[in-house]
Amino acid sequence: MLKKNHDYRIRIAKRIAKELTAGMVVNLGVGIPTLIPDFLDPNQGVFLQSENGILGMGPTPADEEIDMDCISASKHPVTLDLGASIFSSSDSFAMIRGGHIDVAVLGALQVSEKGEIANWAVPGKDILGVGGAMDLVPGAKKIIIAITHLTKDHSPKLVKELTYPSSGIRSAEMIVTEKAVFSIKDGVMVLEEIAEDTSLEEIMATTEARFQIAENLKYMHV
Amino acid sequence: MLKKNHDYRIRIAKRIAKELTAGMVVNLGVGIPTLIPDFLDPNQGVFLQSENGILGMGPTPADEEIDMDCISASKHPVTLDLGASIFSSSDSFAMIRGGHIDVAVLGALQVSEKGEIANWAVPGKDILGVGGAMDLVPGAKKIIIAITHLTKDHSPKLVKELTYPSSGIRSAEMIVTEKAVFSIKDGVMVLEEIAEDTSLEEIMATTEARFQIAENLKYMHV
Amino acid sequence: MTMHSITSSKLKTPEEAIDLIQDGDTLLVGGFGLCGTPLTLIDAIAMQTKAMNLTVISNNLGEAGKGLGKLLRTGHIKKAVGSYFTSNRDAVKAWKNGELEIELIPQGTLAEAIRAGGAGIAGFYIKTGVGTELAKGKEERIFNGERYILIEGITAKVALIKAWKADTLGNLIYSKSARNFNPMMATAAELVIAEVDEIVPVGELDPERIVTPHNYIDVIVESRYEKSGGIYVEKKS
Amino acid sequence: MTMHSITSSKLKTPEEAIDLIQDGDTLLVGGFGLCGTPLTLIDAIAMQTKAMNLTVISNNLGEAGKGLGKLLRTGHIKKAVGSYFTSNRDAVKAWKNGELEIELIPQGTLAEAIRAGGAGIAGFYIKTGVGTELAKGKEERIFNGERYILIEGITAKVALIKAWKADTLGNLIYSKSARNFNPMMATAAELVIAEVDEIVPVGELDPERIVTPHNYIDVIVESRYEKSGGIYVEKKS
Repeated sequence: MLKKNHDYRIRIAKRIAKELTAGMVVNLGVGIPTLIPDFLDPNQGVFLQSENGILGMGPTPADEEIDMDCISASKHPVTLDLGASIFSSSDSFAMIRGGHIDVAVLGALQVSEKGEIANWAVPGKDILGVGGAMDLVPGAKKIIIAITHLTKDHSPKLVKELTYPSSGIRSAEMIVTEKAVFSIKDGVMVLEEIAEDTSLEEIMATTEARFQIAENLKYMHV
Repeated sequence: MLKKNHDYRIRIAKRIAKELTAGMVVNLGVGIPTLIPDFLDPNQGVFLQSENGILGMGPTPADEEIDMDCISASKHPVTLDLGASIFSSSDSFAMIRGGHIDVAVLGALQVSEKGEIANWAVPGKDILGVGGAMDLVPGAKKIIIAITHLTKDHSPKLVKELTYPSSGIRSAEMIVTEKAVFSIKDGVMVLEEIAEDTSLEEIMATTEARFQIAENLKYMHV
Repeated sequence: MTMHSITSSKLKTPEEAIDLIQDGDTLLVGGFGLCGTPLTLIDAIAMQTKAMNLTVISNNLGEAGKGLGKLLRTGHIKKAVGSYFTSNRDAVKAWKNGELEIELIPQGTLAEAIRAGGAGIAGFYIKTGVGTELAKGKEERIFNGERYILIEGITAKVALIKAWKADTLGNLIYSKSARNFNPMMATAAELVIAEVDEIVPVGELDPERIVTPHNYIDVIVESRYEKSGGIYVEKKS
Repeated sequence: MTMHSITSSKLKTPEEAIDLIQDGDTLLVGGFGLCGTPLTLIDAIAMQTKAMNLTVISNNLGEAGKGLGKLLRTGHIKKAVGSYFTSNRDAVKAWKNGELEIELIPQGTLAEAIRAGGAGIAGFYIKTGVGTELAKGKEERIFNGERYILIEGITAKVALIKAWKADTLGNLIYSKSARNFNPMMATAAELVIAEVDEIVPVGELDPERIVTPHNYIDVIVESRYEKSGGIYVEKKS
């Protein structure tokens, strides 16, 4: 089951990697999004922004090249790609809030059928961290949600209305799970792609959010 | 008369130079304040801030070393002192507004008896320039006004109330003219020093602003 | 598109770049006087008549006949927003003749409003101008017992900026006080065109020395000016 | 005082520097996790008992027992203001036990509020947090048809920051992502203490590469840590 969950996360990361094209500036949130760099071709021309002050974040260094002055927002050592630049946290979030990030890929706890995101707090539990997600939600030009279709106890994460605290009034444009790809257009969730190992029936049974089905519904290829 | 006026301006600049001590960060406005650097000892340890983005502005370069990428706020070529730094206009005014300038020396058209400053516009004339003076007025820790005692047509510049447009609600702490040095304490103008070539009677006759006389009134030495 | 095609896709001639400007557009233009001003881009605007009626947001309007002062003479500028226009006597004349609208903003307020515009900040409260004629019509508010006024962020359709060096991705570094308004303006427009003295390969600029990251820059143009005796003069072609 | 005495007057030992902090002070502390954190200054705080009951404004509280996490264990911290405390399990425990007050601010809002505090900006309007629990009690306002909330600037009595190199005047440069919150914090406190890996003569730092000009810095302290295998470890004395 753990293995299966890992495979699902990889599938989600791979699918989203295909959305990222040359010249895009992309911020990857914690969780599944951190798996995406492994599936980006170095020639794909994607620039990773890290909110702690890097544009052009590169892969994990070899052990002997680790420099803990150069870390990702997940606090892991990283390298700098050619053409990278360094800036302060205020300049970094000026870039984020000001609309200069093309895509933010974020994890989430829940997404509503209108695309609203809950990704920082669980009701009734301690709320001791918010990080940069709430800045990315209104700031990025496009938001892609990377999310497993169900919670650990098999409840739907795609819900009619958020029951978890919202991360903002701005909706995601795209949701990728191991079962399906959805778009959100004018506040309506649309099923765009379906994984080969599931069925429309299964997606309907595991999705609380109401969604339309795209006329040209496709298989999800990774 | 022009020669005399020039001598007066030099006297004012020299007197103010003596106020500037080691470690101070000083912004010099247009007009008389621009004469002050000539009277600063390089070992005096004063750091000149220029609002177009320099801390540590140095003297005018030799002709063959002019670089018009390196200018003062008066748009004259300057050099960089050892330890100088370069920053953007927004960072420069963040420094100014945020209270990180020890002294601003400003010219003025009028100063009220409470120390209010008018230094950007003449009533009834075109108002087409304000520059950075209005930012320096609330921002600097201490404001010294460098001003000839009378206008060209022999009217007092130190007045009861401003008749020219105000540069802000913040008062100057010190006013230096060719005749006298005044301080402003708790909204009251105090005559602190008097030039050797004038008299208390002359100062009273040429000053509309009401002022007290310091107990230890001194001669103005330059 | 590959990395190589990204790195060359931003390079344009001054004329190609200026062709992206429309009649009536609002332009942020970098510089303090003539220092750090995109002279080549200004020349290219002067030579065309498609984009007239421009609103120019810049600290000054250059000098008479120089820098933005050139566009005043060619009649391209409808309105100027900035802090100090007195140093260009043409501007004073044009304003008196009703040929030029002017909006005056304190220099630091202008700089911060442009930064705010680029940083997703709709407005901010500062002390500058409180109690003056320039605060008229602006909301006043007390914070910690002191008076502040509300300034709204500034953005524009186009920014024309000047840097020293660009790499082919569009990362920029500036030269001394020619930095001035350029870094903020690079963040606050839909279309940002950077005129630079020199274009270098990616990797040549120190990541810690880069002032403007490449994602702010849409178009890179090589300057037709060069320094001679420390002063910018047109290159001999 | 001559230029030479200025340039040496800012240098202090960690203990002399920390002695300037008073009981109950509010401290801005630089760093993102342990990256760019003034570890030596934190050690010096941990070793004294004069300045307790501290309010610490920092993105995180380090890790359990490390960085600011050390001061949590020694009982120096009364309240923490920052964006993410979940990564230090001690912080979670202390909060549950009522031993630690916590105020949560989105990371970008925190960064911008500190910049504002240092830049004479009393408050500013942003979209971050609109419609969320963290906007409760905050003024909401519409600009151009969109919802924004008002955030007030943050200042503190003391800032403890970490840079890579200082010259003896106090000009600072940082190392890679260890820059993070440090440059803003340097502008937003009455007393700014900079811990640096290396102190160099005036003139050695490129004026264009300096991130924090010297007038922001009151005290310079040399770090008692050094990098070994890319990780900061205590120097062998």
